[in-house]
Parts: sequence; C-alpha cells; structure tokens
Amino acid sequence: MEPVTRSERLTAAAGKQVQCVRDFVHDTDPAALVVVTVIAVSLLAAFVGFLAVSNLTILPFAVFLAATGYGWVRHQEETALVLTLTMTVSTLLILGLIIVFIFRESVPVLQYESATVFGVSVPGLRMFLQSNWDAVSPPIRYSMVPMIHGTVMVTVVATAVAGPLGVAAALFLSEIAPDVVREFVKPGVEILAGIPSIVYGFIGFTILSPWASDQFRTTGQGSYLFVGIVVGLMALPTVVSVAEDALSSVPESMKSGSLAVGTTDWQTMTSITLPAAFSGVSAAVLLGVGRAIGETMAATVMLRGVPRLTDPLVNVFYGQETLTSLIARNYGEADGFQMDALFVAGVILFVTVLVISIGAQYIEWRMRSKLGGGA
Amino acid sequence: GGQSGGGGSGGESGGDSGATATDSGMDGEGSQSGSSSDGQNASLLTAEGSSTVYPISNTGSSYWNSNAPPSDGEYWGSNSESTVPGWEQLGEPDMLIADYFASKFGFEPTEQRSSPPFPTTVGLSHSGTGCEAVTDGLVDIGNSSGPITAELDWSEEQAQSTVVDNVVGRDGQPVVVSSDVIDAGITELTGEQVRAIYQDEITNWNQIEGVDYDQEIYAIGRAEGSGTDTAFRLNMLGDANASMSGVDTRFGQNQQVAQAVSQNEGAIAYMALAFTSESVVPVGIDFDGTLYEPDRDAEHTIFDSDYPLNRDLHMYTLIEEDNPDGGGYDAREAAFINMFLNEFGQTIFVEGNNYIPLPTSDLRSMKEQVSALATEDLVMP
Amino acid sequence: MAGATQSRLVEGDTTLTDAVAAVAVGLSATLFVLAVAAMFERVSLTGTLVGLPTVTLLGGLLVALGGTVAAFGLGSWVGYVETDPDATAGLIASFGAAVPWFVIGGGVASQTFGLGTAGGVVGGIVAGGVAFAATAVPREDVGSTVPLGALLAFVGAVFLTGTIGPDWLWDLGWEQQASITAEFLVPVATLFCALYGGWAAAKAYGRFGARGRHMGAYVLVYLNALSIVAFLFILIAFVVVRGLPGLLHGVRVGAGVGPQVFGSVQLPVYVPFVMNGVALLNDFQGVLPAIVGTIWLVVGAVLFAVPLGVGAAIFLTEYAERGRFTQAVEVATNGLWSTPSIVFGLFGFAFLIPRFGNRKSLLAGMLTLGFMLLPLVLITSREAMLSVPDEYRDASAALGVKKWQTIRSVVLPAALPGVITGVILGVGRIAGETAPILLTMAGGTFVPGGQTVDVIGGFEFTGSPPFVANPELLQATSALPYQLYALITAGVGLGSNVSDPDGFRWATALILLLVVLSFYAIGIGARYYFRQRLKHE
Amino acid sequence: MSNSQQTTSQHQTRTTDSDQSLETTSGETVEETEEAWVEYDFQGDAKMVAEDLDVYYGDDHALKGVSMEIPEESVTALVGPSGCGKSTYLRSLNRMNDRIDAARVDGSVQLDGKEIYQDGINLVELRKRVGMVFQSPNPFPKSIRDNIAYGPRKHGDIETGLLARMLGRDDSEEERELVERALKQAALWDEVQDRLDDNALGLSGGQQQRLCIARCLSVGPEVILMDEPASALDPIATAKIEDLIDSLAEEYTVVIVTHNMQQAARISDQTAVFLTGGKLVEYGDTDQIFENPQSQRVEDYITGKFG
Amino acid sequence: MSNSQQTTSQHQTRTTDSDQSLETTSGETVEETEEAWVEYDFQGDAKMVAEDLDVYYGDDHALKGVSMEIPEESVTALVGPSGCGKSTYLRSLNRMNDRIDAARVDGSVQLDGKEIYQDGINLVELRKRVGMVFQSPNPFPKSIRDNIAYGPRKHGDIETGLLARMLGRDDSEEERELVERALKQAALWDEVQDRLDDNALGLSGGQQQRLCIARCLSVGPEVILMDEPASALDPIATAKIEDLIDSLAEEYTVVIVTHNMQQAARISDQTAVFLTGGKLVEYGDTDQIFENPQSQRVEDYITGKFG
Ligand SMILES: Nc1ncnc2c1ncn2[C@@H]1O[C@H](COP(=O)(O)OP(=O)(O)OP(=O)(O)O)[C@@H](O)[C@H]1O
Ligand SMILES: Nc1ncnc2c1ncn2[C@@H]1O[C@H](COP(=O)(O)OP(=O)(O)OP(=O)(O)O)[C@@H](O)[C@H]1O
Ligand SMILES: [Mg+2]
Ligand SMILES: [Mg+2]
Ligand SMILES: O=P([O-])([O-])[O-]
Repeated sequence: MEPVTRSERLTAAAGKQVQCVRDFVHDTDPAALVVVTVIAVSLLAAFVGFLAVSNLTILPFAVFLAATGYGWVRHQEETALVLTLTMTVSTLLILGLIIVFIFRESVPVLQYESATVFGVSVPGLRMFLQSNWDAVSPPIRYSMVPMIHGTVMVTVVATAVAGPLGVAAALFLSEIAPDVVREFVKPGVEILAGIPSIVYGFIGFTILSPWASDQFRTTGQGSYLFVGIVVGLMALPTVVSVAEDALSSVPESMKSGSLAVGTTDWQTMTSITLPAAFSGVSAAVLLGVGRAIGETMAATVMLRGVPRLTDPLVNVFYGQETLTSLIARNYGEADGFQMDALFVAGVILFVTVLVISIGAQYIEWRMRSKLGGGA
Repeated sequence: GGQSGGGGSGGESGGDSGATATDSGMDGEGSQSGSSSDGQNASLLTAEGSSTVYPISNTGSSYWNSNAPPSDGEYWGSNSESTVPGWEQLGEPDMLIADYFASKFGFEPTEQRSSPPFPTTVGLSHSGTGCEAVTDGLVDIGNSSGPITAELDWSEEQAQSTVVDNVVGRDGQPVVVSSDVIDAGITELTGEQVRAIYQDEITNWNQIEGVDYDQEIYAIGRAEGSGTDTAFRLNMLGDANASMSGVDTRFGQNQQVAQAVSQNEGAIAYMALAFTSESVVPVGIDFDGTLYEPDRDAEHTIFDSDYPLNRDLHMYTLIEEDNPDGGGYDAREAAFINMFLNEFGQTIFVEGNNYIPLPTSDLRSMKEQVSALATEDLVMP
Repeated sequence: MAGATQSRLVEGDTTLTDAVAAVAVGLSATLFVLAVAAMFERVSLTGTLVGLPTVTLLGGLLVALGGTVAAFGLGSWVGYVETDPDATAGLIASFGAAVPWFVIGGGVASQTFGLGTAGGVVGGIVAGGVAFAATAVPREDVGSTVPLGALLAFVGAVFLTGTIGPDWLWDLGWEQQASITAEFLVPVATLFCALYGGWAAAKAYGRFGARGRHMGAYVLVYLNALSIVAFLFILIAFVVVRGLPGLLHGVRVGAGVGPQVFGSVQLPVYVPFVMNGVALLNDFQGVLPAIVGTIWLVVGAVLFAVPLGVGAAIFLTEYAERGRFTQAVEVATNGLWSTPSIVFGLFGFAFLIPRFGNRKSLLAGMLTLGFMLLPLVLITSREAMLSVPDEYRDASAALGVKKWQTIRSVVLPAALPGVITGVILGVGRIAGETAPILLTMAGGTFVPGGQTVDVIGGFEFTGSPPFVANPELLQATSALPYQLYALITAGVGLGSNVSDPDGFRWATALILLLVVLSFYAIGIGARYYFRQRLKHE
Repeated sequence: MSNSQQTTSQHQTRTTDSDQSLETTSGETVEETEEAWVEYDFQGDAKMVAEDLDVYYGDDHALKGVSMEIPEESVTALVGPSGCGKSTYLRSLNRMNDRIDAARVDGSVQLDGKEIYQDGINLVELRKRVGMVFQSPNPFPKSIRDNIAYGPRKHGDIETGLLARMLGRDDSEEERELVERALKQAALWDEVQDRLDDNALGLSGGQQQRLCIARCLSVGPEVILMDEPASALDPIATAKIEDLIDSLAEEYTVVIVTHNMQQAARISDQTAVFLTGGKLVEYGDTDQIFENPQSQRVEDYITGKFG
Repeated sequence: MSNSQQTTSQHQTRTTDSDQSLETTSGETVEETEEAWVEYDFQGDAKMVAEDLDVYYGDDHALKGVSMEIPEESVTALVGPSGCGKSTYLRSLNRMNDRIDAARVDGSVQLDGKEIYQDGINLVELRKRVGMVFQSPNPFPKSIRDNIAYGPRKHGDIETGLLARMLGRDDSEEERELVERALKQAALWDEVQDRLDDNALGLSGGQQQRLCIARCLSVGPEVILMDEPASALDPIATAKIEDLIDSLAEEYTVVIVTHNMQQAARISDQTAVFLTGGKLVEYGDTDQIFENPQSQRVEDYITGKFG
C-alpha cells in the first residue's frame, strides 16, 4: 500500500463527513430537514444566550422545545437522530466548558507569578519554583509546591495501600473465589466505593487522627500517612473492579491451556493470567491513583490546612495541604489572585487526572488489541 | 410563595410546622433578587459568615423561626413560671416574637407558632466568606468578627459606601490552651510570648521562662480570612498582614479549633469566647504589665473593653443602589437585626453565648441606624 | 522422561508433619488476631494476657512459630520430613525475606550502634543481602523457612528480652517531631511476622514445590479478601453503633403518633430525627431538610444527566460509525468520569453560579452533580446497548422497521436493566458527594423543618419572561453530606437545641450512609435480579 | 416482466460491465468459468434475479460475479463450505448488507423485475416484501404476541399504544387475528395459543425459531430468506422446521442456506453450490445436483470429501 | 491392575448403586439400555476406566452413567451430535471440569487403576500424566520456546529465570533438547527451528495447534485428550494433525473428540458414539461401528440422517 500522509487522511475523513451530511440531506424529506435545522439552530442560540448570561435565552429555548415537540410527532426518525447527536455534542461541550472555564479563571495569577528564565518570562513558573504560599502577609506568594508535595505524598501512600491489596483482591475475585464467595465479596467491594468520603473524613478526623497523633507523638493531628491510608481504601474499589475486568478478559482458553499441562492455579495466575493482563492491571492502578489524587473531603477535614512542606520532605506523620483540600478550604473567602490560584490547583488536578485517564485507556486498548488480535 | 414541607414534614408535634411565609403582595421577581423596594418581601432571609458571630445570629434565627407566643415564658413572653429577660423594657407586647419584631417594619403578623412573617437561615463559615458573600449579593447579611475594611482590604470610605455596619455584640478574644498545659502550671502568658509562639520563635513550652514542661507547642490558628485570625494578627501581632510562620494547623471554624485543643496535648489557640470549656481553657494575657484574666471577677479581665483583643461583632448589610431610602436595609434585614438591639436580645443572644453585651450608648446608635425603615418608633419601645 | 520427575498421584494421609505445619499456620493466625487486637487497643500492651505480660507473650509465640517453621524446613532438608521442594525458593520469596531484614539491619546499625544514616543503609544492605542469599541459594525447603524463621525468632527475642518493651520509644529526630512507639511497633511487627510465618507455614503445609507456593499465596490472598470484607463490616457497624442512639432518639410507635402525609394518612411511627428539622420549640431535632435536599439534588441531577447520557449513548452506539469521533467521545467521557469532584465544583462555581442569580442555589447543585453523573450514565448505557445482541437489531431491520423505531422498541428495552443499574449506582456516588455542592449549593447548617425545600410547590407564574419561576430552585438548601461536613466544622450553636451534639453528628453520618448505601443496595439488587431473570429465560 | 426479458437484461449487464468480467476470467481454471448453471431452466417466473453480483468487505472480495435467478413459490437451497459467501449472498437479497459498514455491493438484484440497488429504493418496503430468518432463533425479549405483532405495529398496520387506545383505534380484534394467522402458518399456534402473553424467551429453541418465522410472516412477505435456520436445533425441532418450509413453499418464495447436504436434498427444489472464494459453481434442480453434479469439486464437496 | 479385575469392580459399582440404575431404567427404551459396548473387548491393557460417570452442571444432567474403558496406546474417538456431552466426558478424564463451579461429577474414573476422583489426588500430577489439547489453538502469548518449555519449567524439570541464571543452575542445554524433541514429535520442528524466539501467536492456525500438541508432549504425558483439535483448521492443516495423531498412538494413549465422521473413521482404533442426553450409546472397534452399528439411531447419526 502506498504511504498516505496524515493530511490526506484527514482530508479523506473530512470528505467522508461531508459526504455523510450530504447523504443525510439528500435522503431526508425537506420538511423534516427544516424542522431539524430549526431544532439545531434554536438550541445553538439558546446555548449562546446562556453563555452570555442573557435573559432572552428562554426564547430560543422555547423555540427548540416547540420544534422538538413538533418534530417528534411528525418526523420522529430525523428528530431522534438530531436530538441524540446534540446530546453527544453537549457531552463533549461540557468537557470543553470545564477546560475553558477553569483555565480562564486561572490566568491572572499565572501572570502575577511569572518568572524569568534565560530572559524569557514564563507565566506561572514561580508557582513551581519556590515553595512559599502566603496569601496574607507580604510577600504574597501562591506557590503550588507544598500542595503538589502533599498530593504526591497522599497518592504514594494511597497507591501503596490500594495497589497491592486491590490487585490481590481482583485476583481473588476473578480467579480464586468460588461463585458463592464472589457473590458476597464483589458487592462488598462495590459498597466500599459507595461510602461517602465525608464519612471517611468524619471517622478520620474524630477517631483516626487523634489516635495517630498519639501513636507517633506528633505535634497535633493530621498526617499524610493516615490521609493516604484512608484515601487508599477509597481508591481500592476502583482498582479492584478495573483490574478484575482486565483479569477476566484473559481468554479462558489460555488459562485452561496452562492448567492442562499440570500447573497449579497460582502458577497459572502468575505466569499466564497476570502477564497477559499486565497492562489492564496497571491501568487499574493508574485509575486508582487518579481517584486518590482527586479525593477531597477526607483530606480537607483531616489535614492541617497550612500550605507548607513537611520537614523532612518524607515526614509522612505530618499532613499539611493537598491540591484538593486547598480548594475546598479556601474557596469561600478567597478573591482576586488567591481565588485564581485555587483555579490553578484545579487545572493541575484536572490535567493530571485527565492525562492519567487517557494513559490508562491507551494501555487498556493496547492490551485488548493484543489479546484480541493474537488469540 | 412556598407552601412548604415536601416529604414528611407538616404539622407534626414539637412546633416544627411547615408553613413559611404569607406572600402578601409579593411578586416572584423580588424573591430572587433578595431585595424589594416595597418592603413586604417575605422571602427567606439569609445570613452567612463568621463562626464567632454564628452563635448569636443562629440562636436569634432559631428564636425568630420558632415565632414563640407571648404566653411561652421560656423563650419569649411571660407566664406564671418564668419571664424572659428584658420583657418589661419591650413593653410586654401581646404578640408572637417574630410577629412583634417584624410588625415594626410593616409585616403582617402570622399569629402562628413556627411560622414567622419571613423565615431566616444562617450559614456557617468565617468572616472573610461572609463579607465576600454580602458584597456579592449572595446573602442578605454578612456576619463578621473583624471589620470589613481589614477582611477585604477596603478603605474606610469604600466600606461606608458599600455596606452598613451593624454591631450586635462584642467578643473578648481569649487565648486558650489545652488542659495539660494548664496542669503544667501555665495560666498566663505575656503578649510577647504569644507573638513569639505564633512567629515560630518559641516551639516548646519549656522555652518559656519558668516553665518546666517538655512538650512541643501545637500552635493552632484559624483560617486565613477569618475574623478571629485577622483580629489576632491586628491586635496581637500588630498588623493585619503580619506573618504567622509558627502555626501548625489552621481550622475553618472556631468549633474545630475547640475540638483540636481538647484532643491534643500542648495546644494553644486563639478563638472566640463562646467556645471555651473545661478542656479549652483561656489563659491570662499580660500586655505591657497589665494582666487580663479570664476570671470575670479579676481586676482586669478579658471581658473589659480595654483588653487589646476585644473586638466588635458585625452583621453587615449591603447598601443597594436601587433602594435609596432603605438606608442599606430592606425591611427583613432591619427587622431581624433590630431583634438583637435591646435588653432581651443582648441578654439571650449575646450574653447567653458568653459574649459581651453592647454598652447602652452603642445600642442606642445602632437602633437609630436601623430605624430608617421602621414604621414605628424603635428607640423608645 | 515421564518417569524422571514422577511424584505421587495420590497424596498420603495426614501425617504428623502435616499436623506440625498445620499447628504453625494456626499459630500465625493467633498472632495475627492478637496483633490486630493490640493495634486497635483491644489488648493492652502494658497489661497481661493468660497470665503473661502481653509483649512477652507475643515474643514467646513468635519465637515458637519461628522455631517451628525453621525446624520444618531443616527437617525436610535432612530428609526427616517428606516434601517436594524446588531447587530454589525464587526471587519473590528472596525479596520478601530481604525487606524485613533490611529494615532490621538498618535500624540496628543506625540506632543501636549509632552509625547514622549511612551506616544504617550499609547495615540494612548487609542484613538484607544475607537474607536474600540465604533464601535464594539453598533448596526451597530451607530457603523459604530458615531466614523467615530467624526473622520471627529475632523479633520474638527482642520482645522477650524486653529490648522493646511497652515503654520503648524511638524519636526520629526530625524537625517536625515524630516518634515510633512500642504501641505502634509491637503490633505492626507482630502482624508482619505473623503474615510471614503464616506464609512459610502454608508453604510447608503444601510440602513446598508448586503446591506449597500455591498454598502460601492462597493464604495471603484469602486473608486479603477477608480483611477487606471485615473492614467494610467494621466500618459500617461502627457508624451504626455510634449513630443509632441519635437516630432513635425520641422514636415513638403507635397509631396517630406520626406526621400526616398525603393530606390525611397518619404514619404510625414517629422518628423525629428524620421527620423534623432543627427548631427552638422542637422536643427532638432532626435533619429532614437535608434529607429532602439530597433527594431533590439527586432528582435534578438524574433529570439532567439521564436523558443526555442515554441520548448520547444511543447516538454513539446506534448512529455513529465507529471511528475517530466515537473514540474521541469515549476518551472524553472517561476523562470526565475520572475528573475530581472538586474540579466539577470549581466549574459549577465559575460557570453556573453567575448564570443563576449569582448565588449558590439548588439548581446549580443539581446541574453540577448532573455533570458528574453524565459520564457514568453515558458509559454504562453505552455498555448496556453494546451488549444488546445485534440479532435483535437485524431481526427488526429485516422486518422493515426503521432505525429509531428499532432503537425505541427493541434496543432500549433490552438495554434498560443495564442503564437502570448504572444510573442507580451513579446516583449512589453523587448522593454522597460533598465537594461539588460545597462550592455550588451549601445552605444552612441547622435548618428548620419549615424551610424544607419544596420544589413542586415552588413553581409560580410571572409576568415577564421566562414566565415561570421557582425561587426554591434558586435558593440554597442543605443536603446530607454537606450537613455532615458542617456538623464536623460547627457544633456549637446547636446550643440548647441539641442536647447531644456528638450523637446528632453520628446519626447524621448514619443517615447519610443509609441513604447512599440503599441506592447501592438497590442498584446491586437490580443487577442481580435482571441477571437472574436473563438466566432463567 | 417475463423470464426471457430478464435474461436479456442480464446479458446486457454482462456486456457493459466488461472490465469486470474480463478480470473475472483471467485468473480462473476452465472448470470454474463453466456457466452451466446460468442456463438453469425452470418453470414459472423468476421472483428475484441477481446479476453479476460482487460484494466486498473492505478489501475482501467475498462474493464474485454471482448471477442467479430464483423461481417463485419454491425452495432454493444454497450450500457450500464455511466462508464461501452464502450468507453474504442471502443478505444482499434484502439489502441487509447495508447494515455492515464495510460492505459494498456491485451489480444488480431485481425483485419482480425492479432493481433493488438503486437510489430511492424504499428499504422498509423491500424488507417487508423480502423477509429474513436467522441462524439462531432471535425472538425479542417480549411476549409472544408482541413478537408477532411487532412488525405490523411498527408499520402502522395495526395501531396500539396509549394514544390509539384513547382514540379507540387500536383494533385488538384485528391484531388477534393477525397473530393467530401467522402462528398457524408457522405451525406454532397449537403449542402457544394458551400463553401468548408469556415471554418468548421461555420457548424452546425450535419453538423460538418457528416464532421467528411467524414474526417474519406477519408482515406479509413474498420472499423468505433463511440463513441456516435449523443449525442450532435438535433433530426433532429440525424436522418440524423442515416440514414448515415445505408447506411455506406453496405460497412463498423460500431461499435457504444450509450446511447440511441431506437437508438441502430433502427440502429444496433447486440447489446452488458455492465454493470457497465466493463463487457460485453450480446451480440446478436439486435432484440433478445431488445425483449428477457437473464438476468434480462439487461432487467432492457433496460427498463429504472436504468441508 | 489387569483388565478383568477392573471389569469386576465396575460391576460391583453398578450393583451397589442400585437406585441410580433403577431410575435410569425406568424412563428409557430398550435400545438405550442395551449395554453391548460395555462388553467391548480389546487387546492390551486399559489405560483409563470410567465407571458410571455422571456429570451435572447445576441441575443439568449432562452425562448419564457412562462406563467406558480406554485401551492403552491407541486412538479412541468420541463422536456424537452437538451438546451430547463429549467434551464433558473428555474433561472429566483429567478433572478439567473442576474449573467449572457449577459442575459436579459422580462415579469413578481410574488412571492405571488409581481412582482420580478421590480426596488427596494431586491434580498437578494428574494433568501432567493426562494432557489436553483444545478445540481452538491456545498458545500462550510468549515465544515458541517459552511455550514448549512452560510446563517443564513450572514443574521444576528445567530451571530458568534470573535467579537460576545467577546461581548457574539453568541448564539451557537440557531445555534445548527438550524443546527440540517435543517439536519434532509434533512434526513442527522443521517449520519453526529458525524462529524459536518468535511469538507463538505469529504462527498459522495449524502450526499453533501442533505447537499446543508439542506443549502438551513436553511434560511427558501418558494420555492425550484432544477436543476437536482440527475443527478450526483448514483441510491441509487438518491432514497434518491427523498424521500426527496417527504417529502419537504408537507411544501415547490418545482420546479425541471429533464431529467429523470421516475423521473418526480415518484415525481411530475404537469409536464411542454419544447421543443427545449425555448417553454413551455404542462403543467398539471403529470399523465395526461404522460398518455395522448395532442401533438404528447410531446408524442414522453416522450416515448423516440427523445431527
Ligand atoms: N461483517 C463482515 N465483515 C467482514 N468480512 C466478512 C463479514 N461477514 C463475512 N465476511 C467475510 O466474507 C466471506 C464470506 O462470509 P459469509 O458469512 O458470507 O460465508 P458463509 O458462506 O455464510 O459461511 P458460513 O457457512 O460459515 O456461514 C468470509 O470470508 C467472511 O470472512
Ligand atoms: N460450563 C457449562 N455450564 C453449564 N452447562 C454446560 C457447560 N458446558 C457444557 N454444558 C452443557 O452440558 C451439555 C454437554 O455439553 P458438551 O460441551 O459436553 O457437549 P459436546 O458434546 O462437547 O458438544 P459440542 O460438539 O458442541 O462441543 C450441553 O447441554 C451443554 O449445554
Ligand atoms: Mg453464513
Ligand atoms: Mg464440545
Ligand atoms: O469569626 P470568624 O469565624 O471569622 O473567625
């Protein structure tokens, strides 16, 4: 086959889309086409109105409702198509809006905190170069370093808890547990995911934190170690369920093949199942990490709320602040740069977790195509 | 208007009845903007902010929402068993509590328990949030334990042209320690020592002269932006923006501070009077040779107005441009705030929460301020 | 060749050696339980147990277990015990043994001999290396028992000799001060030793070799699963025990005691905690407004997210060609799904609040939670629709039925169970979320019953566009998770209203847990039911 | 349109589409290009005519230049080894291949002389007239009645639903008759008449398959395409289906794919043999194909030498 | 243990288990209870013996009272319509049914006279001695060498891995020999000897299946169970596998399930015919079964009248 350049491929794809639209226009009854156009245009207008905080938003929205109602009765096929299409677009739009809004709000403080390297002024760089957060006493600084440190500490501990325990539990559920046991353990793990984080936080704040402070003779309460453990337990169900999916997607024929040469179940698991599902399992751990990074309430009520690095850096017995708890604690009275700095924290969270999510999906996709294509 | 009580609420026992407001003359628009020029807006009155002021305004709010009858005697009015304080000064009105205070601003009485002319609610956070919220129009009343000028870094003129400052009581901000510190014999500190602790110059109790208690100091602070924190920096550290590098932990609200002090050893904190207890013990503070003691009977006490940490407790209301003759109030705000500005309110809501009531002169000037909208003379009940 | 490695097809009867290994496993189990009990202070370290000081007892048991394990391995090596060992214990076991010895070596070198950090690292490497070699080099029976047996015996001896007694303390000497106490170290060290001992004993019980490893691994994996379930159980039981008194405070049962519902029916039970708000004149305080607020939040989020998510899922599964676009949407929805809830809160704060009267409101909370629910609905609906067999679609198409008709009459009904289950589980998740509503909806902390949000009654018609308004939607209300958060941070100001603030808080936590878990229970039950029904049909 | 006319038009297509046929000829052995089957003569009219039909799945050429006439009111069997394109051919007769994104169809198929691969063809109408029954029974997870009434309802032949009921237009009498007629035709009525409201998934495999046939009959097709309709069934159910097909042929044109030679021999009037590569190798009277196949490979295949 | 002894013990089991046999008799035709096959006499010893084997999947009685002796060093074919329990029977010979939670096995199976359904049986050892090859090739996603060496490595017959290499104990010479021998036995050596380190998934279907056979041989089994090993393969690959089975029978006891009568006739020494309902209906010399079946149903089945 001839090599096809990227742009050619894109043009071809675009051409195909145009063709699709043309086919649709061609195949559709003109009356239906009018209705569908009215629906699309009015909805777009309503959306623009909403974005612009206009009082008139309701008018195009009413038109949209009326057109949809009419279309539903008279041209259900086309209306359904257009409606579901707009719903899909809205989903994408929401992601887009999240990106636009949290990035937009974070711009001013990035300019305030720009630093110069090699004669180039890089916006926001200072937030990552020095480690001082002080929103009250001059010099006012909005460093993200302490919160990043806190988030990393919590995530590391959480992963150390959720990773091994989660993978072992997934192995248990997908390979070892008899049906009856699985019927109980699996919903149990799911229920674990359902316990609201504020309940964990409540128990953490009133029971665990004082206990930990007593055990380790720390000055006051709030430690990354225990926030990490609690968050790890919260991330556990995510790891278990995704890893279990990966493990059970390894074809039964491979497992039987191994058992049939006379290996133990455990050998089959470690030599065949786990390696084959390795990428899926790592994706599970990655997603668990994502959960841990984004966990808010338990951290907010358990941490100390003073953005500062622990001393020494590996001191897990002290817990200062994470990106999430910074937002939850300060959104109320923050204004100006401080508010924007919270949005910077939001952006860091969002981007990190998005990258992790995409990475995990890529890994999973590769595993599936490998297993699917090979066997 | 809302006939309330979705789900299982309704006229159940205990007086927690469903009906809220009568919506005489209300047009749906007013209820959204939270202000109305015609004075009969009966929508929910919202307050938000300082955890220091919260006990005062929340107790007030629950009295208001109860709309107790004058025959109650326990919360309002008088009967053979008891009489509420300040009842005489109010002229022993034959009205329910919220009906009475609201009627002075033109509201129709409902004459129903648990059904005030308009309902109220108080949100808990801290002063910075309250000040932000009231200036942004998110709430009707912004509670603050620090002056809004310090909270939001405003000039005096800006503050005066934007909000009305309603002072409802005073707090003698105590410095508290955990009970093990008291047991170690530390019952008083100098202002300088407190400053040194909070600026990381003293980190162990045994670094304080004459103390033999080897225990790291757990210095607890309030959230930046809280009135207590601002007032503490201002009055103790000398500057609203003073550095506080010695703080080990910060909590959003006074209650968490109280809980942390009682749960941990070697703790010190600054807070509001209402939150002291046996395990959260105020210490005497020595300012330039004057010892202010927590004991009300002492020569100088932290309840005195010359105690440097003494501060006003504010309920700010927004001056709205579309309400030129309201004097910064709508009728609901004025009616609710007015409830605190008499002997009944000061005794129950302010002293009852361990705060310091306003001196009579201040009370009078505050009352004059809210009279702007009143339909009756307020100054002389 | 077959004869070369021939081993018995049928295992012999239980022998004395089996019994010894079984006793060792039992011993580890006992130690495990004791360690957990000590960790949760059910067993006092300073006290005594069966007449012996606790630490001494633990030490003695550890020494006994270590001795048994090592003896078993050596016995097998010299041939007293019939086993089936591999040539070596393998890398994993070697690392497993090296790690605790590294810790011990490091600790002893740096602390006992005072050699500092560098000395500690060297000591650790030496001790760990020796343990590694001792595990890796000899035959499996020795390698997987002796180093671990020695570890157990060492730790046991340390406890027995009182080197680490109940009062032991190790100040880490950090700027932010922290210490390792005996209270912590003794149970944790015992716990790990019990795990190691149990592992080695299980291997011995399986007579080493493939079967032995299988046994060893299974012991750990089962224990892990058991611990997770136990943890869940304890957590829930804990909240229930703490919360129940508050919840049941003032409960009355009998004709006519309850509030009226639906106009005339009087409930025969009266549970003030869930039927009241907080009010001065109440005998018992409750959280009704928060419960109702949560319900409305969920209803709003579902009304927003479910049509949108299901619609998008329909488009992606039924209309769109599988390709770049669907892939992009998939990536986006998965990204949305993992987006932290606080980021949704920030988004709602920046995007919704300015558009709904510039104040926190129920509507903003509903939509924010709706945004969170959307990806979950989309993903699960999509999965459910993909799992509808293509045969149905083909059959319908072959009858000449149009696409949308097919979707509506065949695909959607068949996918419904999956969609419903997904939605319910999603609802369970958002119902317990605090962070997003913190920024978009949070209302009062102690809300009177009279202020229970009434969305249906709140609708009213107005003279100007949009001609219909609902102030209840545009007003903040309370919700259970937020209420709990507020109760953690507040509490005073309950004043005389709430006699037992702590009970009130735990009861709130219990109610929240009940509400959320009942969503989960319904979701899981629904899935079970639908699956069962599919199986039988 | 008469049979002869169609044959003419077919030859025209051949000629115009010359490069195609050129290509086809080049790489083939003599035996494979033999066109004995094109000459297959039958009594009566041709219901459907495929001319030079090519089907591609992406780059995969699954069906190669198939031309074949299907006579009215008879059973035509398609046999051949797995993957030879039988299903593909069948699915191109009612354009079910349109549903596969990768599939592309070249050539012509006519139903009663009308080209079905042309713009503006009404797919709904086509598929109503050319019904289809699938390999494994695929009843909808609804009641038996709903399964049968599904097609007519969606086509508006019978009205149901809340609105119709409110307007008094749901003629349930009509629906009952329709359901009964279809079930009787599919020889299922006796077995299910007492439980029409039970879920169809509760039926046995053979009953399900007859239900699918009834469902197909209920929209009043003229041609019924069946893709290995009995391969998932046990012998007894298979026998019932075979009987049913026999009786259907009196009224309908039936095209059936089967991998079971005996079955093809038992039930079909004419048989078309496809061989690997998507080619139609032989087509003629069933008796003749089975007793006296023209090519060696067909003989090998029929006698089970491979496949 | 000699053949006669086993037969005796079998009869004992029958007698003791009387209610079972009573029940079995009640609902059956005379033909089905005929036990001609039990008497099947063969030369040499019985390698495996199943006695009164019942298998249930939950409530589903998939295999009903099967008794059958499998002679050493020969090929035994199991044929029968789909779902009749052939695979179930095969999988109970090396207890692969244990992996299915719902499956329950009653009765006895002996390997060299040792009961394999008893407590304390070493499954690893059993499966080493009774190997299995599956319907579709299932190589591990590893190199060809690793696939072959997988079993021996796990059994500790050859050592590999980092540690063994560090300790100088991995005897790669031995491993090379083992791989070569297994591949040669499986007639694959010539085709893959130059690419032993390539991923096994890159092989063709037929090669993959031979690789799986080689993998099975590498652990030195005595019995090899094959479940339709050629059904997923093309005719050429099938022929190779058949040749291979032929040669394996010299050294191993082979049991093979097939749905292809010709295949059974070509390669097996004795054939067992299962019919729907999980019953073994006839068992005997392949020639005899195919030329002169005892029951009408077997004859119908073999001649393709149904199935
Ligand atoms: N949806 C599809 N996408 C791509 N290729 C397909 C598709 N369906 C069939 N094919 C290919 O087209 C060729 C013919 O397939 P078809 O299903 O028509 O064969 P068949 O004769 O029906 O076989 P069988 O007897 O197994 O059903 C095969 O090579 C097959 O792989
Ligand atoms: N894992 C299982 N769970 C439940 N039932 C099963 C399972 N495996 C097989 N069965 C049932 O047991 C019966 C016998 O199945 P088996 O697979 O042994 O048949 P088979 O003769 O091998 O058929 P085929 O030729 O299709 O492979 C069938 O009715 C089948 O549905
Ligand atoms: Mg086919
Ligand atoms: Mg089978
Ligand atoms: O009164 P504060 O809660 O703001 O300190």
